[in-house]
Amino acid sequence: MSRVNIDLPGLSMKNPIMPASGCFGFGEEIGKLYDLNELGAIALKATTPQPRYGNETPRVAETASGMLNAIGLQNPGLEKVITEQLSRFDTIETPLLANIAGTTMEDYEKVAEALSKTGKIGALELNISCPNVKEGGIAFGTDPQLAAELTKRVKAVSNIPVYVKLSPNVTDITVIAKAVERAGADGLSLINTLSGMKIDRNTSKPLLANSVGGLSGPAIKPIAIRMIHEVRHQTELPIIGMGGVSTLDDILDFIIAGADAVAVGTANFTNPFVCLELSQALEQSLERQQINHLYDIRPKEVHLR
Amino acid sequence: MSRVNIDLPGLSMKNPIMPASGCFGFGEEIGKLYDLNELGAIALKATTPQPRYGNETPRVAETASGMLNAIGLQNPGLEKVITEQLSRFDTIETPLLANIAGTTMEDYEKVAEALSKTGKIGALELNISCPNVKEGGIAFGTDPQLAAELTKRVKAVSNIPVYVKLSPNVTDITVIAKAVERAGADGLSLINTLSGMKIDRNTSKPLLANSVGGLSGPAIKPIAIRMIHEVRHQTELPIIGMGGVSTLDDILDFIIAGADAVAVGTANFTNPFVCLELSQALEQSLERQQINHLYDIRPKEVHLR
Amino acid sequence: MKKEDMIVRDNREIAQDIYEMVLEGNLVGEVEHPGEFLHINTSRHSVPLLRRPISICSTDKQKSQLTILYRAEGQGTRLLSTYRTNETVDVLGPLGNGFPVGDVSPGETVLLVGGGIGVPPLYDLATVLRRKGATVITVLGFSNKNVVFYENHFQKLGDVYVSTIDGSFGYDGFVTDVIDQKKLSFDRLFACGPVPMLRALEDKYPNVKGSLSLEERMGCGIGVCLACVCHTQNDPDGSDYRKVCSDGPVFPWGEVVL
Amino acid sequence: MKKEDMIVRDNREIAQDIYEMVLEGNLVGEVEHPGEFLHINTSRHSVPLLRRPISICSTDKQKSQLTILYRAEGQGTRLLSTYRTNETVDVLGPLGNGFPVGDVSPGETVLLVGGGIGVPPLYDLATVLRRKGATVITVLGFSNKNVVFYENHFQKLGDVYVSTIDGSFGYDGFVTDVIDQKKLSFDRLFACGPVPMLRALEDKYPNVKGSLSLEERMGCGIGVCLACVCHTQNDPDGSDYRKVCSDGPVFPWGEVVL
Ligand SMILES: Cc1cc2nc3c(=O)[nH]c(=O)nc-3n(C[C@H](O)[C@H](O)[C@H](O)COP(=O)(O)OP(=O)(O)OC[C@H]3O[C@@H](n4cnc5c(N)ncnc54)[C@H](O)[C@@H]3O)c2cc1C
Ligand SMILES: Cc1cc2nc3c(=O)[nH]c(=O)nc-3n(C[C@H](O)[C@H](O)[C@H](O)COP(=O)(O)OP(=O)(O)OC[C@H]3O[C@@H](n4cnc5c(N)ncnc54)[C@H](O)[C@@H]3O)c2cc1C
Ligand SMILES: Cc1cc2nc3c(=O)[nH]c(=O)nc-3n(C[C@H](O)[C@H](O)[C@H](O)COP(=O)(O)O)c2cc1C
Ligand SMILES: Cc1cc2nc3c(=O)[nH]c(=O)nc-3n(C[C@H](O)[C@H](O)[C@H](O)COP(=O)(O)O)c2cc1C
Ligand code: FES
Ligand code: FES
Repeated sequence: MSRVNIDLPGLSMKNPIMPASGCFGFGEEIGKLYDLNELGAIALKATTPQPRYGNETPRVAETASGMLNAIGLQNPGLEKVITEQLSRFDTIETPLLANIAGTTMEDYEKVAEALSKTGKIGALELNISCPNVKEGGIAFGTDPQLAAELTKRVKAVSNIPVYVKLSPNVTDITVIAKAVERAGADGLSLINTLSGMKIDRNTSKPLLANSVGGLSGPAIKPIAIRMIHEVRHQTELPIIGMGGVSTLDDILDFIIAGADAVAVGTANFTNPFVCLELSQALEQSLERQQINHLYDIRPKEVHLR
Repeated sequence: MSRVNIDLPGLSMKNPIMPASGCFGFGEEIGKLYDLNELGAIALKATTPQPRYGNETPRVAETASGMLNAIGLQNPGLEKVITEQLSRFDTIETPLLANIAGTTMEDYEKVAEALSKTGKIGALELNISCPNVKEGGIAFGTDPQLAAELTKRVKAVSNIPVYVKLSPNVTDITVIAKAVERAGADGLSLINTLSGMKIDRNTSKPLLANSVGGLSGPAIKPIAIRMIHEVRHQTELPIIGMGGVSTLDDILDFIIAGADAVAVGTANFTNPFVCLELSQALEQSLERQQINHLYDIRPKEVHLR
Repeated sequence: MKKEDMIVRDNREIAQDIYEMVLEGNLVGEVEHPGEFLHINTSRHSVPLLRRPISICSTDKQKSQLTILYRAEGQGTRLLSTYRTNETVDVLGPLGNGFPVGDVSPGETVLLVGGGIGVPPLYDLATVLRRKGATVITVLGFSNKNVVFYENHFQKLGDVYVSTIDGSFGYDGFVTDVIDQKKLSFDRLFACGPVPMLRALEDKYPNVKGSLSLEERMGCGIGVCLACVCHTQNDPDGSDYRKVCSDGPVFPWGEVVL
Repeated sequence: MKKEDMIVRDNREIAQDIYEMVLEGNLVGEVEHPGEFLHINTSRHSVPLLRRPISICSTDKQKSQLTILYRAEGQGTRLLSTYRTNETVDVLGPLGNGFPVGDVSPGETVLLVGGGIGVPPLYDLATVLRRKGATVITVLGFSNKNVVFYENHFQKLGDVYVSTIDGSFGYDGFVTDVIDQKKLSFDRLFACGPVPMLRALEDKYPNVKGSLSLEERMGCGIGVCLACVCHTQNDPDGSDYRKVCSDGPVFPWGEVVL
């Protein structure tokens, strides 16, 4: 037992830090920069049944302390993910969290079933909240009944734990959280990006080819913290928290607010070594302060689990 | 006709710029710094039927490119607003937008009726979206039926135009916008603050005494722009746009996205002269570029009105 | 009140993380009372977003210069410590009411009690009081010897007692311990420092003549946003309030709830 | 690829808003091909958030120094222009593939065409080509005479033709006009500049041997985020793509959709 290891359904993590889905690809590039065994877990880029090119460019835009992205779920498709991407992890012990997206419930079922059968995935993460694709599961993310039904159906075809990744673009995130909890979800990931827009004044049009994009980065951290705090008090499910994390202080804030593990997204783009650096800094900091385990920094009320 | 004057229901504005409600008090302090006649309009601090002390401190917290506030609708109450605050504007031509808050529909009716009768107010702005007070109208802001009913009732007792200030903390802001449009609203203001939280790691508790606060400032601009753009395409009502405005470029972005006038909130705290400076900079910029009227910078699609 | 890009004439560390910064600008001409403060924008961008309230420590109207002392601790003050000579910094001020030196008569003995980064405004205050012919006794409390500053400056203006919480410099303990031990007597008490210190002083001297200077998180610094309010002591229904930025930061002894 | 705090050795304006910056660090040892780029974090805070891709213009491996040229235009590049000698700047690099100089044989005539801020990587390229024994002809296009730079540098390496769109310096018009007018002939063409220029060149010389360097808005710069993709030309179903940051920024003539 180290000061930082944690055990979540399907994810036995040596530390609470993982790259967030879509901000690490399938580990190919960053795997060349450092040993991926140093990470607590790895959330893979969203996989859809068929290959997707995604949206046209520009796909990113900068905002104050944030960025908008509208990649549009570009990915090589289920088959190639299994044949070409997963083998990279054969020699890596870090558990994988496979992010799944689709247009229909059948899409999710198909990808979930196939990926869970590979035996290489620790848990699934249902991306029911990607704001960048019209058919990208956004209705699933905002309608508690649809979210619950999707969760149930995916659970039925998967032999590994299922996390549901919640959208912040809702009136009350706890309603969705409780709906998927009742439907059998094993954990929650939050938050996905907030829907935003930037104007290109040269053209007087939205800058992103897709018009709307997902806002991520430090700008959204207070919203993420609030939502995690709310959800923590309403469900018993483990929470993978994310949204604007880039420093050790951010990690601690998320743990205190109620996250059980923390995912780092946008910060990987500014510093590809950030997840490694944070993992090391966290352990050192706890050691220096002689805190036996990370969760000891949480206030009592948060110890629901 | 100048390049910048605009005519909105109840608000005949010499330029499109106004301070946002709660970020200018009742004009007392900033009125000593410059001539309030230079402003397009002035949105007053929320008025409730009774005086309110508001929340305990800390009431503000800083976040990346943003701030959280939980003032809690502190105000001297309807009676004192009328007797002590409004007379300040007797010699000022700038139209006033009186922001109204309350706990019950009757609260709103009472304040609306009394303020509209004073003859000193150009239009009312219903704050149905303050996230910092449990009973602060938040349900009105997230439920289209309640929002519509409130609008109807306030309209019935007011002899001046009524704007409804929309909350961004909803799944689909256009649903609320359309509901209040059908209910007779004369205009919309958006966006109010996003609900957020900051952790004080010294105490492992939320930093704000109220736990949750409203996120404002540059961080939320992309969300404001997106929502204004959406609402612009779904209603015909005039829109007072706000959220993170602090520069001339911001003003132009909001106009392009579909706002008819622009309110400046948090930026007044960093620079109490900002509304004056922006008014002047806007007119000068249009003159330099020989643009006849501000609205000419908008793309065609936005010319709904 | 002005908003001005003031010129940095000096910015140096004088104790651990404690900086002394000299700023020049027309704004200095408007400073009236010791205890007024500046609201400083430490960045040219939106991080950090808000200004930082910092007390004026001394002014030189001839040179249009003033001095501030600050602890480089959080994001904004650390950024402030990176400014170099001849750069400009965006300052709003002077703000606040300052200490009521007009109430003090020549010959009075005034006790000044400062804790940590609450010490700076007392220096200007001591100077003005001396000029008025008052006798000034200063008690300064710090956490340890590395963060002690301006002891010598105050010594030129009267008796000075320094205490540190860990006893590593001067007297061992809190400022109230020193006052007890030295049996200091005085006609008036002005204090600035952490709330626990102010509260201890109020408890000890409930009926003394004097004022204290408060800190509160601020938005605007000019009375607009209502971020910085505090309750008043004699207020049965809890609805009365003061704004620290514009009604304060200095309040009469016993007026506000600490 | 390294992430390094490189030391600024020089940073000066060499034409209107065009800066030449010399950076020193170990990262220089890893630069292999002309046309590689750096991804520069221009701030120490979150505004602006993203790095800026800037081409390497020349390297001096002996001194562990490299030179970049950039136009201070938006938020990030303007901030970059404020860095002073001996400050450090957070750099990721070298990134990208660079120009395929290995394909060029001694004695070949290579035409380099650069537009505006696309010119910098061609300088390193010209140097390497000359060292290989190729003949280098350079055509540089700028918008007007105030933003012309490095003409003299290129002149030391071969014939140089400069055009400006407003005719205020050199030839009047676009780079393609100059090539026509001067009837320039060549064995290979390398180009870097705005997309309309690249497109005009591809339309004019559909079958030439050569490469072009592309710009696209980037997130990571290392192939992770898929922000910077472009379509390929022979791709009936539109699903094929290249990442400008890691497959490019240099692509064979005719490979990607402009
Ligand atoms: C009237 C007044 C006078 C002051 N005079 C001085 C002085 O002369 N020297 C000095 O070093 N300090 C002084 N302070 C305290 C100083 O304002 C804070 O230490 C400073 O704002 C902290 O900013 P930061 O960037 O270091 O911290 P951060 O943690 O980055 O601050 C985050 C936010 O909290 C606010 N904040 C944090 N601590 C305080 C505090 N103690 N008081 C008010 N706001 C706070 C900041 O202003 C900012 O908005 C004074 C405060 C007030 C109200
Ligand atoms: C491979 C490559 C090499 C480059 N080499 C150079 C060079 O040597 N010198 C030089 O001056 N410029 C070069 N550029 C262009 C340079 O990256 C942009 O001018 C710069 O990013 C604009 O940043 P800003 O802060 O000025 O503008 P802002 O408007 O603040 O930029 C906002 C966002 O848009 C992106 N962006 C804006 N314009 C461009 C653009 N043309 N290309 C890519 N991203 C853009 C920025 O990176 C940033 O993320 C290169 C671009 C690429 C892709
Ligand atoms: C470029 C980019 C691509 C993303 N792709 C995905 C994705 O494929 N699936 C998903 O669930 N979330 C995706 N996200 C959302 C992130 O996983 C994360 O929830 C969000 O960015 C907030 O975290 P951050 O602020 O640390 O980036 C993406 C985010 C970015 C910036
Ligand atoms: C301190 C503070 C107080 C506010 N008070 C009110 C209020 O009383 N009524 C209201 O409708 N909005 C209030 N708002 C919201 C603003 O009017 C505005 O909608 C929001 O801050 C977004 O704009 P900004 O980013 O420019 O600040 C307040 C905002 C702040 C920061
Ligand atoms: S800080 Fe705004 S009222 Fe005091
Ligand atoms: S910039 Fe991220 S993949 Fe190219």
